[in-house]
Amino acid sequence: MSQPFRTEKGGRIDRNAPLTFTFDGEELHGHKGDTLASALLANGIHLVGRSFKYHRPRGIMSCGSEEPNALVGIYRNGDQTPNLRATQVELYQGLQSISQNRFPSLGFDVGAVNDFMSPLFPAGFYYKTFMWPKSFWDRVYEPIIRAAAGLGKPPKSPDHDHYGNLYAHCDVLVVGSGPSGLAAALAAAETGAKVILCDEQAEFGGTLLSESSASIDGKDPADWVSETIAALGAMDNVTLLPRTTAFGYFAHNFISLAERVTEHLAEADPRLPRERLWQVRAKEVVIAAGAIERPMVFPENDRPGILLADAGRTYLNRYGVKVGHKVLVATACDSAWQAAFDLADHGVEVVAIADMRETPPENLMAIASARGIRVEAGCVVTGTLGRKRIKAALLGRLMTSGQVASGGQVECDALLMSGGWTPTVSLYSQSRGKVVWDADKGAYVPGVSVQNERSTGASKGLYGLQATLEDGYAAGEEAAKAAIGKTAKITKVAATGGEAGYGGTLGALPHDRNASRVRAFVDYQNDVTAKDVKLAVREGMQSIEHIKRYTTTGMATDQGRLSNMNALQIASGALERPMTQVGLTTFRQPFTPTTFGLFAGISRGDFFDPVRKTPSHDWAVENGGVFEDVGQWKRTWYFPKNGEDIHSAVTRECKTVRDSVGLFDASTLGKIEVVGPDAAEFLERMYTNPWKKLAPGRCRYGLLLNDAGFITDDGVIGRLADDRFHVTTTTGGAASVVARMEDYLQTEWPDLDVWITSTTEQYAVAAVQGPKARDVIAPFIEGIDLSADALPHMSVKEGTFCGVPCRLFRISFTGELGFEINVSRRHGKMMWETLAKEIEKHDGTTYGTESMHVLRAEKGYIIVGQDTDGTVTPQDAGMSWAIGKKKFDFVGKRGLERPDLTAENRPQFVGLLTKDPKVKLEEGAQITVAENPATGTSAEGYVTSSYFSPALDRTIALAMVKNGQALDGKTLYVPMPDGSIPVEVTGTVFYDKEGARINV
Amino acid sequence: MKRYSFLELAKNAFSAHQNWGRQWRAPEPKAEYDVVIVGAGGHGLATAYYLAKEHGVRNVAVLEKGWLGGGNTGRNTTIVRSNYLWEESAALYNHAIGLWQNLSQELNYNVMYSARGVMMLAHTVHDVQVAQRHIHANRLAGVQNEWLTPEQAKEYCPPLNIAKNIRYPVMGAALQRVGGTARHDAVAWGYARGADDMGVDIIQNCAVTGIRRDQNGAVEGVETAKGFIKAKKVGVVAAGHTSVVMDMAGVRLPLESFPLQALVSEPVKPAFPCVVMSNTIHAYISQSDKGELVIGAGTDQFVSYSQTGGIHITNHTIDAICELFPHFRRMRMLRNWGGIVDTTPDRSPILSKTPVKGLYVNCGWGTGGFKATPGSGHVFAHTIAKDEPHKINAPFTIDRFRTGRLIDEAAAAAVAH
Amino acid sequence: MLLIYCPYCGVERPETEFQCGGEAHIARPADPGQASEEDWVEFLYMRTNTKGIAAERWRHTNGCGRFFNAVRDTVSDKFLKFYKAGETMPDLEAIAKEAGK
Amino acid sequence: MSELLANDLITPDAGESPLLSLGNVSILKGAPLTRLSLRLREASVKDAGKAFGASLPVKALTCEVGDKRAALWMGPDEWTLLAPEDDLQSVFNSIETALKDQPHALVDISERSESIIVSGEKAAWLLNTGIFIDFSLEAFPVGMVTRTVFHKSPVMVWRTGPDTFVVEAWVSFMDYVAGLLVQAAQELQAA
Repeated sequence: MSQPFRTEKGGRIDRNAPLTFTFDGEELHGHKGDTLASALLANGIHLVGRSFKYHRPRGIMSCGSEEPNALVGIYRNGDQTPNLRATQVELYQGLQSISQNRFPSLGFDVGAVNDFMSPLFPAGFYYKTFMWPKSFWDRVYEPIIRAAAGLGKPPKSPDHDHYGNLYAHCDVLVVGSGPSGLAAALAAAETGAKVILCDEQAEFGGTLLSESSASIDGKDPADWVSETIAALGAMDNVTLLPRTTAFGYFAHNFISLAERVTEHLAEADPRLPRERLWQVRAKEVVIAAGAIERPMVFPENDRPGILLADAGRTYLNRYGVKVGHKVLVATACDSAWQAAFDLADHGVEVVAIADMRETPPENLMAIASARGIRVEAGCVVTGTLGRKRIKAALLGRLMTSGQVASGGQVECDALLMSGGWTPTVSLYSQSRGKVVWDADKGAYVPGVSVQNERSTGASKGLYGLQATLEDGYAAGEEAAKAAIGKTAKITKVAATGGEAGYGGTLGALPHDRNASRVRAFVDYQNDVTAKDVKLAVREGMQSIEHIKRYTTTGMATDQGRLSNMNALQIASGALERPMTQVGLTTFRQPFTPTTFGLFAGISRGDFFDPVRKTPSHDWAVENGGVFEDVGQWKRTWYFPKNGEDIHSAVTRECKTVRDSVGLFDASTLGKIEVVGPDAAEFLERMYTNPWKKLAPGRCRYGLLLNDAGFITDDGVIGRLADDRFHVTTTTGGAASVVARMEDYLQTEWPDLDVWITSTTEQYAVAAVQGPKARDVIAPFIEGIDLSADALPHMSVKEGTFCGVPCRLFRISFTGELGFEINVSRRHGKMMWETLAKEIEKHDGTTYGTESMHVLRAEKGYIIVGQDTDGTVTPQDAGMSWAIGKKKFDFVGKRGLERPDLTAENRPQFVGLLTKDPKVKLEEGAQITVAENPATGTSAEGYVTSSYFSPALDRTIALAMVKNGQALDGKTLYVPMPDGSIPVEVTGTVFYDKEGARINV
Repeated sequence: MKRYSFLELAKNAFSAHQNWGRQWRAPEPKAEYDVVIVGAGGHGLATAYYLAKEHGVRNVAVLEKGWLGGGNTGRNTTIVRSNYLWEESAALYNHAIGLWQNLSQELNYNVMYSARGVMMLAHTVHDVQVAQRHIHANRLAGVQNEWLTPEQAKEYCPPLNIAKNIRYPVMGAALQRVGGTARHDAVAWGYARGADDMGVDIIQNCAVTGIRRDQNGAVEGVETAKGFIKAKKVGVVAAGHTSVVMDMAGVRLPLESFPLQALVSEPVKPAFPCVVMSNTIHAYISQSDKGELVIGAGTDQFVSYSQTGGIHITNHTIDAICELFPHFRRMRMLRNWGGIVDTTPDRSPILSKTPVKGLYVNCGWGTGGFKATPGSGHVFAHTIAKDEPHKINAPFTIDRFRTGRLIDEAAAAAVAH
Repeated sequence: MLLIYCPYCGVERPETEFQCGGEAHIARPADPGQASEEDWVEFLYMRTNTKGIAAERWRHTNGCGRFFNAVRDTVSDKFLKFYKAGETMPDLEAIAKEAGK
Repeated sequence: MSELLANDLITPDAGESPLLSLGNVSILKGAPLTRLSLRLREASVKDAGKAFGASLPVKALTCEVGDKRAALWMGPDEWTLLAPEDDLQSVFNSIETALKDQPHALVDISERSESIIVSGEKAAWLLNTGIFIDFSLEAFPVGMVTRTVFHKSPVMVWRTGPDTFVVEAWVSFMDYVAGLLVQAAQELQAA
């Protein structure tokens, strides 16, 4: 249980709750309340990963979500999740973690050879080589590069966890729960406003949880946090969301949050989601995201054991972990001194504070002196020693000349550094606000608000407890006032202490080393050095965006939160332009890497998209039906019997329909009820056909174009009464036809007294087709005379089916005597089962969409979307007859008159018969005049539909062929990889050309 | 121009890389050019490159309002393929494929064209029909494209879920083996370096604010943030902002600009060997050489120049990806961004002369312009130099919308029945 | 996901309830037969594609079903006005001025 | 549920077992109903209401409830009329008769959709797992009715009590809607 770097006491960990975990297989111990990072450090483990490019040993550097180095894989539920930050992973009993990007082991990584060859691999080196021989890129270079790149290994198995979603509205969303965030939440909540407070950490409080030298309301800041959270938690109008990252700020004050629900638990109830996506519409937002400390860019600043100063302090005060036994503190500002003092107070040897400033503040000097800490003022770190852990640091004395004089070597096992603080402006930037340079603060801070948000506290560069609390209260009040127009009196507390985040340094630090030999890292994870940035500038990259892309600085998984400011300063120096003129890269969502599963949410499996089923669905399942997806619908494709394949099933189904009778579920076809005095006039304007003279009780095939003149939909339309039409559409077109009708009705012809209502799902539709169709339905229909005279082809009547009301259409999509019975949806199952039983008596069959396609093709009926493709006019489709010639206007009429639509040589709808009746053409196959066309020959057309026709006992095909209608009887060719297939151009009707069968 | 090579790299290592020259200059604009190209994206830079290289027109300026390659060139998912349906399209994109194959060597800049194959999934009977039609048409046109069964698709792309019981099972795929990806920035930079070397002035941070025309209506030059620049010919290649720029010359276009989003995951070790696209469930994915999964989303439904999009679009893209590749559900999104795509009614580009003498336009690539970069630049350079289109881009006129002679790639995949 | 005010429902709703219908106030020629080629291509395809303040159509498809119009800044995506179908096009320049553009 | 709006009309389907029954939320299938879509112009609103038995609300997103009747505002010229299952013909005929000379469209949509009744303390929370509407009582009071979207399905939501919502979806979408609601509620059972 030895944790050599654990303090005797203190910290917020639960010392009574010891935990066991593993790292690269080694069993280690920690406590409840630890992160993986703090527990590793407690065990003296700094080396946790290898860098991206040079495979350099890297250690834990920070204590938050900005961590660039300590990315690990975590095993859970039998699989591994890569690239998790050890600084964010909460420790639980049995946690299994592994290091990444190393082979064979973290300690001995062959990839580290890259580090020795690094002179060959400056920024952008890959653009300059790997080009010869040409074929080697795909086969040799790229595979090697790909294998070397990447961080962790991807998961190997599907994710068994699930993810939740919640849409939420609030008056005030507060992001971050440090002093300013808590104050803002309090101030807003007191007004009665609905407040959501979220924080990415497990515990609320932010920096207050590691604050040792301050007090709020006379209390330890951590105690004030507990009281405040308790008070907020007791209010109905407040929602507290710990472990919740606000990762995206979108238009119209839409903020997305990722709540981690179970990942911190050793065993989670499987009913809980792993993570939950909160999609929040906030009237007002308070961004209290704090600031993060900046690394210092000195040579070899990346050794394990080198941490940010505040991280060292947080590990000590919050987690009870000493980052080392002999610690050097390097800084350019005040805040790091407190880390040194706290460490000294816990008995850690602080070997020195090296402050770049010639004269650090006297009060700090005095405290240091009281603790016996050596202070090296005007001193900078110029290098470090040690490979897998820092052993010593080189100091340099800054001279007035700008030169650096050697300042000797200091032994140490940890180095804490602080280059100053950078406000976290990511969310503000995502809200599309433009940051502005604040020279006093030495930082980019939020400028004018573009959306309803304001930043507060350190996220706008404000430091010190009293000031941030006051600012937080004000931000909360302002937000609540803006959201709900109310204010409230609240008791504001006073505070003392808190870190001063002002000052610091930017960019590469001066040193006395051989510049061409040493590397000072700017972007740790992507191994970008100060030299790389300078090289990019030398090569002509002037925009910061170019520098970023060329060097990859800022493109690692921390999105440059640690590196951007230093890179900018180095670029600014190299370009000899003020930093503010170099530009800034944009922060993108997500703020921190966010699980794909969270975005996908519940959309998986059968809930990926609604599965729409027809009333015959269950029957079809029970009877072995095979389904196809048509839009969201499941339609029965064919009904195989006794192990039939699709071909035999379809052949049997088609034959049976022609010989006796078949039953088909047509429920998915779109249905629209068009009602009102102007119903006929409206259809007259929408469809190509004339409608006004259609008598009630009769039907007509309708063709719908777009205003460009191309066919978009079709269907049979029945007139039920003078002012009532029953319109059918294609299955896929149902929604879009309604939408287009509404569009014309509402915006072009609002004066028409007509309304449209979708009734697709009101009715179940059974198509009974075949010579015996009448016999099949007759026993069940009442109130309708089924005789050919009373109910001729293309007519509709209302009556009952088995006693329930029905609309009976006599129509046919097979060329046989046919009926389509519409009953209300609830009776659809009854109707289907009744008819399915009845057809058996007539040796009939149920049939699916495939047979439907074959049967209609034998008759040359088009299927919109298969035989047409959005480029086909009625004339092309051989359907000039469907156009009402005398009509003043209809949708598409003017479009049809455009030059190319009336041109010669347009593709036209024809039939094709292969010379060999057994050869079935492939749908989509191209048609040429030449038997063996040269590559690049323009096709004369293509096969739109192709089937084996049981009725003809041969294959048939439909096609679009240039000028095809004039080519009747001519031979064309369908060139295939294994030879050309000769075909004869025919009419489109293959079966019962006179149409006698339909009129019986 | 210093040639790039491994040897050169090694040599420079000894001088700590202090001696690499600029890849391109940062010139101030001259008073007059033979040709001004508006927009220093991949297409604009390629146009300038081929004007100089193949037509000897070297007195050329490329004006860029921001930084070169900063528009859609630097924001897309870098897919390269040519298996389009109509012979006009196939010819155009295949022309590009031909140029892609030698582009690194041509430019002496590794653009990392990686012919790892582009697989387009079919999920329904209708998808299969559409895919087959493409394959047949492509074969006749000499464009490589082949049909894979679900099992073959899985063999080509092992992470693919071909289970029969998923919501939209994979029924097969069309594979173009010469399709793949390339490094987007490198394309812009390589063309910039090559064009610059031949004397082309690339002028960044120089927004065009007006197009000046003489009394006969012909182009005289452009007003810019850096003053008036005279030019007899102006080629507008300002994807996303084409309507805005062309409006300066009073030319109306059938364009709408939509936000298009893309995203990458955190980098991981090789997990995805090719490019997979699915039109039915709206997603496309590949893995970059750096290890990031690169994923494309659909467009938002409204015109916008905000370069941002809605999260619901992203959600739908990722749910589709996770359905096809369930292993990736635990992967994490690193970065999500948006571009602006000019979209034409027939989803094919316009590469054309305009009613204004001396004004040429290259636009309307929608979501798929990157793949055409070399071909587009090549034929557009021809169009400008000769004042008449190359035979490949001759059909891609503005006038086709009047006559109805569309090249309708969207309609051909139309869903119905 | 935009937040859109429906002037018929009188509430703001998420974009997923709506369908965008593109540029507003493009009238279909009253007598298409008399429309020239140019008129028709203008109606069918030509769009201003404004960068800045523009009027566009929306339909509250998963709501009241009505088409209405909105004025939006296509750079910031901020809505500046919503109005019912059939109402005359507002003065976009005045709206722009008011919005400080 | 006696204090609920339209409780003489909206009842659970006696033949169906609850889809979900937790302490703080339950989902019941609604019994069949007569549903009519009525479209007309402003001038006919009064007559239509009289004939129906509940006046047609003209305020957006509201309802008017009468004896075994409810009229729901769906759009400025669109109402959904609810009545007991058996009253279909009589209601249809009386409206048709009353509006004989006025332009209108009356269409039977009784079976186009199905309803579920989601009630309990966590009802609003549960709906918010898929619907992006603020269901606080101030923003969405009892009686408010609207069409909206639940994940990828269009739905109609009608608040009939502080903790009770009627959710309707087209029949073929109901498995999706109800299935997801039941799934989302599972975590409420977790510790």
